[in-house]
Amino acid sequence: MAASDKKDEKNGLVGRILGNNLTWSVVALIALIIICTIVDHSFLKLTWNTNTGGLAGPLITMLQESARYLMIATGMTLVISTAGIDLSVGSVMAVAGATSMQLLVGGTNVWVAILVSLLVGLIIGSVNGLLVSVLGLQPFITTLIMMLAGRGVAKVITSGENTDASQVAGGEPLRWIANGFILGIPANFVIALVIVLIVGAVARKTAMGMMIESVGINQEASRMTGIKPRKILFLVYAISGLLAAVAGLFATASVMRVDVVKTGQDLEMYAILAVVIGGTSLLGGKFSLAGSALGAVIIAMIRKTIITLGIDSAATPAFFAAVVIIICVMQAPKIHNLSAEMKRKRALRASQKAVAA
Amino acid sequence: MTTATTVNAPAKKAKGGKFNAQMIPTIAAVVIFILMLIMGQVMFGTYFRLGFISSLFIDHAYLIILAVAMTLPILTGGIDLSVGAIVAITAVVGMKLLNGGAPAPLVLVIMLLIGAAFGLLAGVLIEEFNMQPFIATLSTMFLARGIASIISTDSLTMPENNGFGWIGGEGWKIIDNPKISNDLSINLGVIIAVVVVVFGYILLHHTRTGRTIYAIGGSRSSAELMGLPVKRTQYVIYLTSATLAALASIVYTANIGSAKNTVGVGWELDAVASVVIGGTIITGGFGYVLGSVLGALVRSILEPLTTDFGVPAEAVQIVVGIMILVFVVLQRAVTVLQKE
Amino acid sequence: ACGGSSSGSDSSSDGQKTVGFVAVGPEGGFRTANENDIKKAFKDAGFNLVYSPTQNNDQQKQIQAFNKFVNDEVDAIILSSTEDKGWDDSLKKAAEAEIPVFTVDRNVEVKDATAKKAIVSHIGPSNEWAGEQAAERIAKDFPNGANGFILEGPAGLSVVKDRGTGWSNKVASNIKVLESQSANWSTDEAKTVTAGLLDKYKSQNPQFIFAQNDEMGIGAAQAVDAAGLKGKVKIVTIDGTKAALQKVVDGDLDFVIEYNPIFGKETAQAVKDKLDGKTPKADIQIDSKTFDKAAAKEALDSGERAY
Amino acid sequence: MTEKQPIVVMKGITIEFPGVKALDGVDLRLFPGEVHALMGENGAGKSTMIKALTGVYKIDAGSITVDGKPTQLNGTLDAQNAGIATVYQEVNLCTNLSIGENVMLGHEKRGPLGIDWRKTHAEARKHLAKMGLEYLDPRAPLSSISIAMQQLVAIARAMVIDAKVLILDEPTSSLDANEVQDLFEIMRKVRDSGVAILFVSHFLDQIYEITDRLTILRNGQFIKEVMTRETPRDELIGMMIGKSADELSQIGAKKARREIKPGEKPVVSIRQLGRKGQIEPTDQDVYAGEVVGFAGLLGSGRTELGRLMFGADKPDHGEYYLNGKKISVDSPYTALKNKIAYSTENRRDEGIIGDLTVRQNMLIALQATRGMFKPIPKKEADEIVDKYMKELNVRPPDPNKLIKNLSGGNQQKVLIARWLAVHPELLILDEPTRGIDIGAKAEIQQKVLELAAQGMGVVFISSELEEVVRLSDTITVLKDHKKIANIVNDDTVSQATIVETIANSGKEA
Ligand SMILES: Nc1ncnc2c1ncn2[C@@H]1O[C@H](COP(=O)(O)OP(=O)(O)OP(=O)(O)O)[C@@H](O)[C@H]1O
Ligand SMILES: Nc1ncnc2c1ncn2[C@@H]1O[C@H](COP(=O)(O)OP(=O)(O)OP(=O)(O)O)[C@@H](O)[C@H]1O
Ligand SMILES: [Mg+2]
Ligand SMILES: [Mg+2]
Repeated sequence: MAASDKKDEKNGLVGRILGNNLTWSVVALIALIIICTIVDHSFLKLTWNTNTGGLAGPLITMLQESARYLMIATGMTLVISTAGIDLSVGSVMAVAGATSMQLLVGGTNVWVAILVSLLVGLIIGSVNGLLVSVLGLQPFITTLIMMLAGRGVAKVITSGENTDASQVAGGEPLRWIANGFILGIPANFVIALVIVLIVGAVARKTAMGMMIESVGINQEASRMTGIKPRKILFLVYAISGLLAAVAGLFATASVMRVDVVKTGQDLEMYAILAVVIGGTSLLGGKFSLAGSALGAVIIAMIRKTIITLGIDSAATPAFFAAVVIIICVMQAPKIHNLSAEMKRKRALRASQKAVAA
Repeated sequence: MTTATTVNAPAKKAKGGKFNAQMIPTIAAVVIFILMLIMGQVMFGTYFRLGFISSLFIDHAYLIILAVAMTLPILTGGIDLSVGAIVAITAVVGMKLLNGGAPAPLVLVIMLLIGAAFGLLAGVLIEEFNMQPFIATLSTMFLARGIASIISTDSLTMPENNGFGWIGGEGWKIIDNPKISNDLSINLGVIIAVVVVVFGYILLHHTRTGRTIYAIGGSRSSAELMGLPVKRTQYVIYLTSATLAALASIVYTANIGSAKNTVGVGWELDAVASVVIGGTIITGGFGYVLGSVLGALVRSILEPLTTDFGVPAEAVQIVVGIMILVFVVLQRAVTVLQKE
Repeated sequence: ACGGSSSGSDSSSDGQKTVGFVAVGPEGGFRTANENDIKKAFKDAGFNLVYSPTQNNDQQKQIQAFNKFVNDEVDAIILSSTEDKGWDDSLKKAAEAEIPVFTVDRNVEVKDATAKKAIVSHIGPSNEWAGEQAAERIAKDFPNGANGFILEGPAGLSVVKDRGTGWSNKVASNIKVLESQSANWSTDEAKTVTAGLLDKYKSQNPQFIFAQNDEMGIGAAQAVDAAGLKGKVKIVTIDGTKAALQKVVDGDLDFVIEYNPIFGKETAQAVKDKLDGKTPKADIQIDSKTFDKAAAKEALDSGERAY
Repeated sequence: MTEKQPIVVMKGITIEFPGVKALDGVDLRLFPGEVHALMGENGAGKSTMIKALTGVYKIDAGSITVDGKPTQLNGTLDAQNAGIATVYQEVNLCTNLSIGENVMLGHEKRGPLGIDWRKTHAEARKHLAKMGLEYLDPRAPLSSISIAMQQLVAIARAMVIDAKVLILDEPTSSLDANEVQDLFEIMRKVRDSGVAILFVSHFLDQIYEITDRLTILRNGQFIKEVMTRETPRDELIGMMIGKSADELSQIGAKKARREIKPGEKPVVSIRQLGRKGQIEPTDQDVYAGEVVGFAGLLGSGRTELGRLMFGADKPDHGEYYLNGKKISVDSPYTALKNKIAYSTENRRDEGIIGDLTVRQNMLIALQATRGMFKPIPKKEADEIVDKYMKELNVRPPDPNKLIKNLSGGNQQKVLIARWLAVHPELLILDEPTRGIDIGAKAEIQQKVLELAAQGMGVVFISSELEEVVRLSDTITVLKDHKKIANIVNDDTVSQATIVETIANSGKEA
């Protein structure tokens, strides 16, 4: 309803902060950390692990895990901004992971393996992009097909095996990417953050971001301004594929092993959740990469909380759902406008009384 | 030969100006379904067997129901991702109750009510808290599956003489040949599916609620400004889809006689694929229930075909994916050509 | 005996015998090895094996495939079921069509008497046995008791239950499981979960991890290594893939219990026997081995391991 | 004489949006059997007032009384149930449904088996016939007819409920003179049956022709309620814009004729450009500094020709020359690259990019021509935005507002700014003054003349023959998707000439 657009500005700063989607994400993140700390008093403790040459502790492993979510959530943000969706990211992770592991086992140089995997991700993303932009297929169904087929491609690459490259001698750099540390901070998190910053800078310092949003808001009007929507659509799916490949490397290099069924499974849903928690609408339009990044960290944090609280594995989906529902409900305009709405009602009643009198 | 004539027919009609272009994808689905059957028959000789046809329907009665259920939200540009998980939770609860000695009619009602409860929750999240259907039903999907696993992770079977299994089971043999592969049989599950299809058709084409669903799919804000009961309709949609999912659960569990928390993983995607193959546009506004039924049948026949063609195991998913893609591209091509 | 001549002549009357294989699908590790072996064995034995995998462990697609094989009037059906229940109706049809059914890997529970008749034999190793072996190994490693974790597969699969039941049957009273978590059969998730558990239970000095499959064990080993606890936390896994055996040799894993996937030959033989009119054994148990460091090294060096 | 009782009384209505008080204590009374006009400039708050009465917006203060009962309107359904039927400013129908269904949605005729489609369509036909649309097939998809016709369908829809109050927000902005007359005929009938009609239009002639009573708004404030026949035009204009009418001297400015010298090359010249089913192969020249008007009836193909010249639709026939050089224009991008711009008549669907700001909407075309990776420097952008905000008098003067929150007229100005920012050599304006208040209309007309004077070629498409005749150097007349005449607009040419041309060629054909 149009009335829900009517946010109240009288509340000033407090109102604006409460009205901001990011605020509730931050609150949720802090709340989860507090809960974990109550259960596990050493949750916030960081120690120096001489074994790995980096910081160690629950927060660090959480950041390590969040790297892959950061990657797919970033790509997903751009895609969703164009009013599309990319359900294939999880499968692309598996394909990219399978490629790198298979190449390593086959004796390929590790850097070549990395490059080829990224290229494979880019290619799958581009195929998505072509189908959506040139053939005009619906993104949901196109990437759903790619999600099915991608898994199959991963299986074909490894002949259905879970290829293990942990014994391969030259794999060190890849292993480091996922498990190493930069100045004590997990390398994959740093890399992911840098990539997010680069994507953010490119999107916002050039006109790319505006054009993506424009296509997402009104594709025909965008075309009439001289934007080439096809090019934009192609671009976002290609980027999403590439970033999913990076995520796939993070996920497989962490254990130097690809699992054709499990690698990246269900992660498209997590990525979409991260984006939505971050305040980007699934209907397309305005996007917030910072919000999505925060969303990605929250997803990692929810999973960490599940482990820390020792929630029965049977109950984890329900817990996950509960947290997501709470966050999304708190972000609802209805909740933001609660106080303003009550004030309005009171004023209205008063004025009606005045009329009656 | 067959192809040429069947495909040409609608095109000719279109020139007359009477033919509705929106129906083309659905008609394409009919044609392709028939072609696939013919191809299967010619190459492998088993696709026209009555037994094959019977089990196509009996084994997929649940999918037909889910496809009808999924058609409603998709017509509005929404989606219901929770249908698979609702099948799981209602099945688990149903089996638990049956084993606890509850009478079958009561169990049926409770299962439907649980489905409805999840639909209501989705409706509240969507309408009251502005959550997008995708996210709202993704949440209820996690929730339903989670609760199902909390209740039980065992494989539960029906007790003997439960008054429930007759819904599925072998049903009736309409044509009883000496060989089972030539028997034409039907069970209550299939009849329920047919009733659901008729219900869906009447709802969408002969009630104001149904027309409001299409209007929302065309433009929600216009529908609101036209004074249509958009909010109420949205509730109806998600309540119906979730309740139908519970009904699908009844049909499925009655058919196999057991249930489990892992049942129905990925079925929402099969349902979406069916709906799309049947010509409904995922962004809403256009589509038909009957198309979705055909979509479900086409979707169901993909696996037997890959099996008979001996597609290597690793590539099965690729082939299924490509077949759906071919479908979608074909429909798109037909639609574009039609516009020209 | 009265079936008379060799199987070869029997099937040559109308060409090859067709066998339908209701399978799970190539999902890595055990599954791929198992199904490839069965396919190969039947090919070698001169059968025409029609293979039908499912997706997401979905029983429904298996039922569909099964019913299709019945309608196709295949000569026999091999059923590698994802679930142990819910097969009564399909088996009844098979019985009516007089198609013999052989269950492999997982046994199925059948109530209906006609349906029961359809099943000729079950061929496969035992999950409970494997769980028992894990419990016994931990008891042997820590006679004075120890704390540790269990990494489970996805909640609800019957393998997960059976392996868990086996463990519970034989676990010593002084062995304390601090927490059981699911890592969904996944290496990568197991690493994350284990890292979390090690953080959380640091004070209680965890000493063992029972991972219900090799994939998860390998992930757990990496988390243990990262935490600097290699060797201090003993990891026991089930399956016996080459990668896991290598890890045993390297000292990352303590003990691997085989869940032997290689029983294609036995299966093919049973089918052949049945079609030749003989009566195969109802329960053909496949022997599995266990591997400590020495045994693992020997097995790897022999170069005979197929998977 | 007994004073009539008003059927609707709105008192002290206040509605606030972030940063704007769109309405501030506005009163409105509607009387049965009267046509009442809401008057005010673009952005004065007319549409907002209407949306308050129809339950689209919740009011922040004030009261609404319908039929003597205080009424809370929490949605359009409430308004409908209270007997209020509305046609909104932007066409709000569902293009995926048939024409008949759009008319009858929510009021379908029902039989024992649910909706009875035969009866429903018959009923739809009846209501369409009232609007003079009896030739439309109610089963044809709505998307097959033009926006103007959709507007008429929307009005037909409003007649379906037995309304006590009928609200028409700028229904005439896309209609031609005949259709306006037909509409007025219906309005009179409805009025005489005792319905209160609320009417909004920027055409003063129409206001004086049809309305009985006026409520004047300015900047969201209530100015005055007056009887139409007691209020002279200049007084009304004065109340609306807060200035005396003399200050609007530029209204009626006429173009100084631009003589084409022999041998002069046109900026743009198309030869046999056409597209099957949309417009037959057409020749057209536009010279620098020339204003070419496209005249024709609704659906004559003016928009199609404009779109073709912009590459919005791909031509399948003919050639395109820019300054004598052959070019190929097959997409808006290539058109803009060649300095050809087109401002659409379909502002909502093809014009504004709603969730972007005014500033972004102004700059986006320029940005698109420069390419994604060459952002417009901030300083340059600021200058452009500043310049056009002032020059076109966009209100509110805040470039960081979302464009969807601007009133229709102001959105139009922003769109014109968007095209001016690319400095086109040829600017095609499709109905640029549609739905624009008299002040702004004069400003835009003035702007067109200025641009031409600076040497820009302009194609001016409008349904108002008056302004076409006043502004153009040559007039291209279209009929049935075909160019039928090219009239040099000298002193002998008047609106009547054009009308005659259209009528005559009909006879020949
Ligand atoms: N949803 C909204 N959010 C914020 N501001 C709005 C919104 N809708 C309207 N406004 C503002 O309220 C004011 C009144 O707008 P309104 O549409 O009522 O004008 P109008 O009188 O109908 O103008 P026009 O003649 O151009 O249609 C304008 O300043 C507009 O910018
Ligand atoms: N009377 C009519 N009957 C059927 N279709 C019509 C009619 N009038 C218009 N149309 C449709 O609208 C299209 C004409 O577009 P449009 O009306 O935009 O032309 P125009 O000359 O620019 O008129 P205007 O801009 O005033 O609407 C035609 O292609 C046709 O499909
Ligand atoms: Mg207005
Ligand atoms: Mg036009």
